[in-house]
Amino acid sequence: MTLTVTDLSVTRGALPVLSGVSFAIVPGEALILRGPNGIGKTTLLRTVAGLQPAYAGSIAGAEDQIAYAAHADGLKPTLSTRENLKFWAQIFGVKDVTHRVSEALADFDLETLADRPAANLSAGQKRRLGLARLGVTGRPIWIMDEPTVSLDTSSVQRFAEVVQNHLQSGGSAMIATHIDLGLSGTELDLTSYKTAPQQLDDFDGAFL
Amino acid sequence: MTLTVTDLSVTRGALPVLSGVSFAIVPGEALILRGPNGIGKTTLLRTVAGLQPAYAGSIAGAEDQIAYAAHADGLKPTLSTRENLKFWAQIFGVKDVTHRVSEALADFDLETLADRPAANLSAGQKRRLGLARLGVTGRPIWIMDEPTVSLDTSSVQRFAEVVQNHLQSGGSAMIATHIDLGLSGTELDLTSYKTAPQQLDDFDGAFL
Amino acid sequence: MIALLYRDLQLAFRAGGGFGLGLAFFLIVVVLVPFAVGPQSELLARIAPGVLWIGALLACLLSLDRVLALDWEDGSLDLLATAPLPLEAIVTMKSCAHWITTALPLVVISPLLGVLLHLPGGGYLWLVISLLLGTPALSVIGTFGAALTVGLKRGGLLLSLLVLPLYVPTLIFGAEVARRGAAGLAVETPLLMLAGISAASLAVLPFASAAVLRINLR
Amino acid sequence: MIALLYRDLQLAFRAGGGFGLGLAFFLIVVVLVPFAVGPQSELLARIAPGVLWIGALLACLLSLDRVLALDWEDGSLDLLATAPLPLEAIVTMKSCAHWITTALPLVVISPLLGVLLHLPGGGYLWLVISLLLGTPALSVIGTFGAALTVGLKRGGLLLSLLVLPLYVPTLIFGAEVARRGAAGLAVETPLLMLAGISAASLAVLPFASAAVLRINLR
Amino acid sequence: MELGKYADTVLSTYAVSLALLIGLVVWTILRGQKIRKELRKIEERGHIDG
Amino acid sequence: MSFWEYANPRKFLTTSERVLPLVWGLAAITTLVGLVWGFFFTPDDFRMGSTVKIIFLHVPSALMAINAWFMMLLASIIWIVRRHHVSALAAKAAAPVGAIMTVIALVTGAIWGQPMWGTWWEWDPRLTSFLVLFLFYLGYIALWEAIEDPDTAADLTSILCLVGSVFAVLSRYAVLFWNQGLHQGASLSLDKEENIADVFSNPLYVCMVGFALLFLALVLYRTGTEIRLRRMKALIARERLEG
Ligand code: HEM
Ligand SMILES: Nc1ncnc2c1ncn2[C@@H]1O[C@H](COP(=O)(O)OP(=O)(O)OP(=O)(O)O)[C@@H](O)[C@H]1O
Ligand SMILES: Nc1ncnc2c1ncn2[C@@H]1O[C@H](COP(=O)(O)OP(=O)(O)OP(=O)(O)O)[C@@H](O)[C@H]1O
Ligand SMILES: [Mg+2]
Ligand SMILES: [Mg+2]
Repeated sequence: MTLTVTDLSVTRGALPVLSGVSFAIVPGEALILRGPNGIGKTTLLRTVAGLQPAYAGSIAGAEDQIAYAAHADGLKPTLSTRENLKFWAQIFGVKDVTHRVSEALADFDLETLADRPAANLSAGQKRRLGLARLGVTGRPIWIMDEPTVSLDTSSVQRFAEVVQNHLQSGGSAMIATHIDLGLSGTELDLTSYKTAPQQLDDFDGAFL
Repeated sequence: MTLTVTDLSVTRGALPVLSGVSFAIVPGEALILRGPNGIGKTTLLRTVAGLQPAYAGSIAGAEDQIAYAAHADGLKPTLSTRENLKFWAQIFGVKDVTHRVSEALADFDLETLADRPAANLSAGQKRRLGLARLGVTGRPIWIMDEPTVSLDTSSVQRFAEVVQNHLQSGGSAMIATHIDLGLSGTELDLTSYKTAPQQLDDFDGAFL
Repeated sequence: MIALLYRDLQLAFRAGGGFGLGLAFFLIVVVLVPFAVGPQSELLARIAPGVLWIGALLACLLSLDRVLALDWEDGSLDLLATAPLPLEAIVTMKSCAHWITTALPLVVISPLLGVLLHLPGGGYLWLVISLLLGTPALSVIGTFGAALTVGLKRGGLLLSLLVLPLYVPTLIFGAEVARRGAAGLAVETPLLMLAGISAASLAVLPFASAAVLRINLR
Repeated sequence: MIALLYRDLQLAFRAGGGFGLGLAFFLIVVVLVPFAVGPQSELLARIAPGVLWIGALLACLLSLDRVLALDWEDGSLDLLATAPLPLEAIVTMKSCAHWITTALPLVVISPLLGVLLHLPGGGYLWLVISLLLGTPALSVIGTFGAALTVGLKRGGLLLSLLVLPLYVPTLIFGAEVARRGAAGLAVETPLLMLAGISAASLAVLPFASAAVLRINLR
Repeated sequence: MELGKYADTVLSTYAVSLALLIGLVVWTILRGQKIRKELRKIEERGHIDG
Repeated sequence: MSFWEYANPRKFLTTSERVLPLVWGLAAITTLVGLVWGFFFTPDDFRMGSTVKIIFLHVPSALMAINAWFMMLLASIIWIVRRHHVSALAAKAAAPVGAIMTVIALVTGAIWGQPMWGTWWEWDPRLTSFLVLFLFYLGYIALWEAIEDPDTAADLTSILCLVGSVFAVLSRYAVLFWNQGLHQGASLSLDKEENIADVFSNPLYVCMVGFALLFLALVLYRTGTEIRLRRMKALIARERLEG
């Protein structure tokens, strides 16, 4: 399923942040978002994931296809690693919950930590668990916001392999990151889409 | 006033983290702490600042001499930049509050933002305000925990200048950082002070 | 959906989950009342149904800030919103979990506390029935309030201010049932009204809560 | 020290500072009571002093989680602890600010709410006096509880559990003064006890709170 | 003008109500002026630095 | 030109600026005339004595208290359906006015109750409903205050207004069921004494119109203020975005 974004404008706090963004992600491909702090990467990802409405433009092929991994991992500290994953697998209604969970645990080298409460994981381990969550959703399009924060080098490599496997099996991915992941994928620099400041006296319905 | 630390051991969550740390900081000098994530820099700084008791060893010359800048800046979002600084100046009981505050604002190029509520500052601006706070305390020893997080290059330079001035006027500083600040100062790598894991069967009062 | 309910229950029963805190609060409020109004048993008996209802209501109220805010803070709510479940189902499950972990124990323990307040003999049955019928409305309305204040820091007191006026009809009819029951009067009319309010709240408010949550998420 | 008090007041009065929410909560609780126990004015008059005391106590209680937790979260507490002020002075100022922003308005408005509950004529004076004498104890005890739970997420309900039992003596003597005042009886003994509790709490608890805070900071 | 034994009652209602109404109007206008001024300041600032 | 064009903030500001002096003037004159007429030039009622003069404050403020909520409800619905910022801000502007009107009705009623019923307060359904209405106003205002983002605040408060309205009506029925009242209904109403009804009702009508005009003036003016505040916030946010 191809994700097609046409002429998208996104807003943050009612202010347009990016405008005229267009791209398409076909299965097997990854799109890597680049741009300085505050340019609007997170905002764009949230819009594509359907968490906030687009200000203008259209998003096609996203409905029920997307697994989103945000800055926060959505883990419950008192549940164990396995229980956390199992919960998300059930929520996304995949069929072979146990199998998928153990696969995801293996993917991110979490087996030895499977029965530890998430509260006792280090920051990097938590992040790995948050990424493992993507695998148990069964969704083809992975949207990730700075996935490698607080990961050490070997974990970053492992992560890149998992994404590569996902792409090879027909999935796709959209990743905002500041570092080089060693992934083959199209890069999209958002700097040029920054919304130009409008005239100050353009005092219309939206106040700007 | 010289800050002298002798054979200090620090603990975090009842576990010893660093042990046998000794150093002295004479006026006009800066000590720069180095070491990987989780080695115990924050813990050491908090101990020296008197926020937690030392497990062993002694700290001399710290009493009422220290201004501490932590990861969090202690700013009130509804107070303006100037009001925030003024509050801290008053708390530390300096005499010429207004003068010091305007000096600190100038030091970190915050004059244009002086009347904006802190809530409306960007992350980097907030950080600058947090550092400006050190100047209004009138304390000679500045202890800073990763002061340059979220600062851009020009602000980092400005910060280094301010610290340099502080040193020249007889102050001293202790800084934990991962980057090169361009400051002349002694470096101290904490890696070698890491507490060796103790025997598990050493089952004493502290359970470790 | 069941998974969500199950997880919420599991979390509530684990350490730090807050199960039992509402119960303890209920107990303490009920114990404080005789200290405040004096120990005459005849007076206590008269106000017992009302006090029990208010205590239950406050205990429900004060546990509301855990319903959605924790999931908001750790990012679960964002992820749940992208899950295949409709947000309406999610908030309904959340209300359900709140009812099971907070309101149901209150209902169960209320006769015991009735004894402390010298509730007259006939009142116990109707007290339990009225709480059983009324607390679902409290949970659903409360979830709506929790959705409104989910993004706010320390929004507890504001939550109270928003939710308590909405609790008024439920409280009036619920306490009326309990009071009439204790006095041996007919309870049909208020009982019907109470059931009606609960049913209507259950049917309508999840949509409002989901809408509110969607607004807060964006 | 004055600067700290001044800042806390300033924060409370700015938008989002929560000033007035405690007041609103007090008002709502007092309004809910007649809904729960019925509108007979003679009954309401009898329980009025007790209800007003419990309402004021709960309003105090629910605003406690702002006393220290906000300063903890944004790091101010760490910085205050390294300031030249002793921690004892800091917690005292915090209690003071809580009393001024939360308890004092409650005291001022209580006669008005007394009207709603048909408090007998002679009761107003003693109600206000008892609250004026008792609320400082509530603030100081509450600050102690806030210091205990400062590092916990959503610790509101736990805070209530810790603090409410500590409130019992204050409540007993305070409500007794108000009740006797309303009934036209002698109030000296409970009044003295109330004053004693307040004075003792003010003298001792700041040290305990500071100690607890020191432990929580490290 | 004779209010009889209810003079206190009537006068106090008028006093309270008028005080509230006038307070409301004054507050409204003061706040309006203040915000008008602040907005003007910000708009000018905007024009200066583009 | 369509009515909705006034929903453009700039258009609203210029138009309201033009009509506001007129509305303020009319409101002041009508209210003053009504109150002076009512206070100085009406006879005492045969059973209420001079306290009948309270009616000229009590009834108009009670009316406006309810109407203000209706207006907020309407404005909220318009905001939800058509998303005109001005209507959301008008609802925000009206809330404190409505709350103050409620307070006036409550206070005048309470003071009136002392000589008439021998008590300051009675848990009569009408009075109780008013108290509950006041609580709804408080909650609504507090929610506006608490939320940073203006559009989010507008959305949330309008949903609260919708849900709150339903529960306010429910509360009214619940309260009626809970306690039968003392308050003057039509039975004790002044209209029964037809010969003196006009003496009281004419100035009363003038007062009602005066209060309505005053409400209009206040809401128009305050909506303007809210629009400026909203623009100010937007400008500050944009500065932050650029700088
Ligand atoms: C706090 C107490 C009171 C409140 C909240 C209150 C509220 C109201 C309300 C909402 C109305 C309705 C206006 C309408 O339906 O057109 C009204 C009308 C009226 N009230 Fe009150 N009231 C209070 C106390 C009193 C008292 C103590 C008296 C006098 C004994 C009184 C006398 C009247 C009269 C004469 C009317 C006009 C009734 C009519 O002609 O329909 N009210 N009041
Ligand atoms: N609550 C808010 N209200 C208004 N504007 C905001 C808010 N939060 C963020 N912004 C602004 O919106 C813009 C886009 O933010 P966004 O988080 O999308 O950036 P980003 O590209 O993800 O940055 P980063 O690389 O730091 O994650 C920023 O300029 C930011 O200042
Ligand atoms: N609440 C806690 N309980 C127990 N151990 C903790 C707790 N918080 C941190 N630690 C552990 O204490 C050690 C020292 O932490 P500290 O914050 O001092 O490191 P640091 O050198 O400042 O790291 P960074 O560079 O990431 O700031 C770490 O190994 C960490 O895992
Ligand atoms: Mg981002
Ligand atoms: Mg650190």
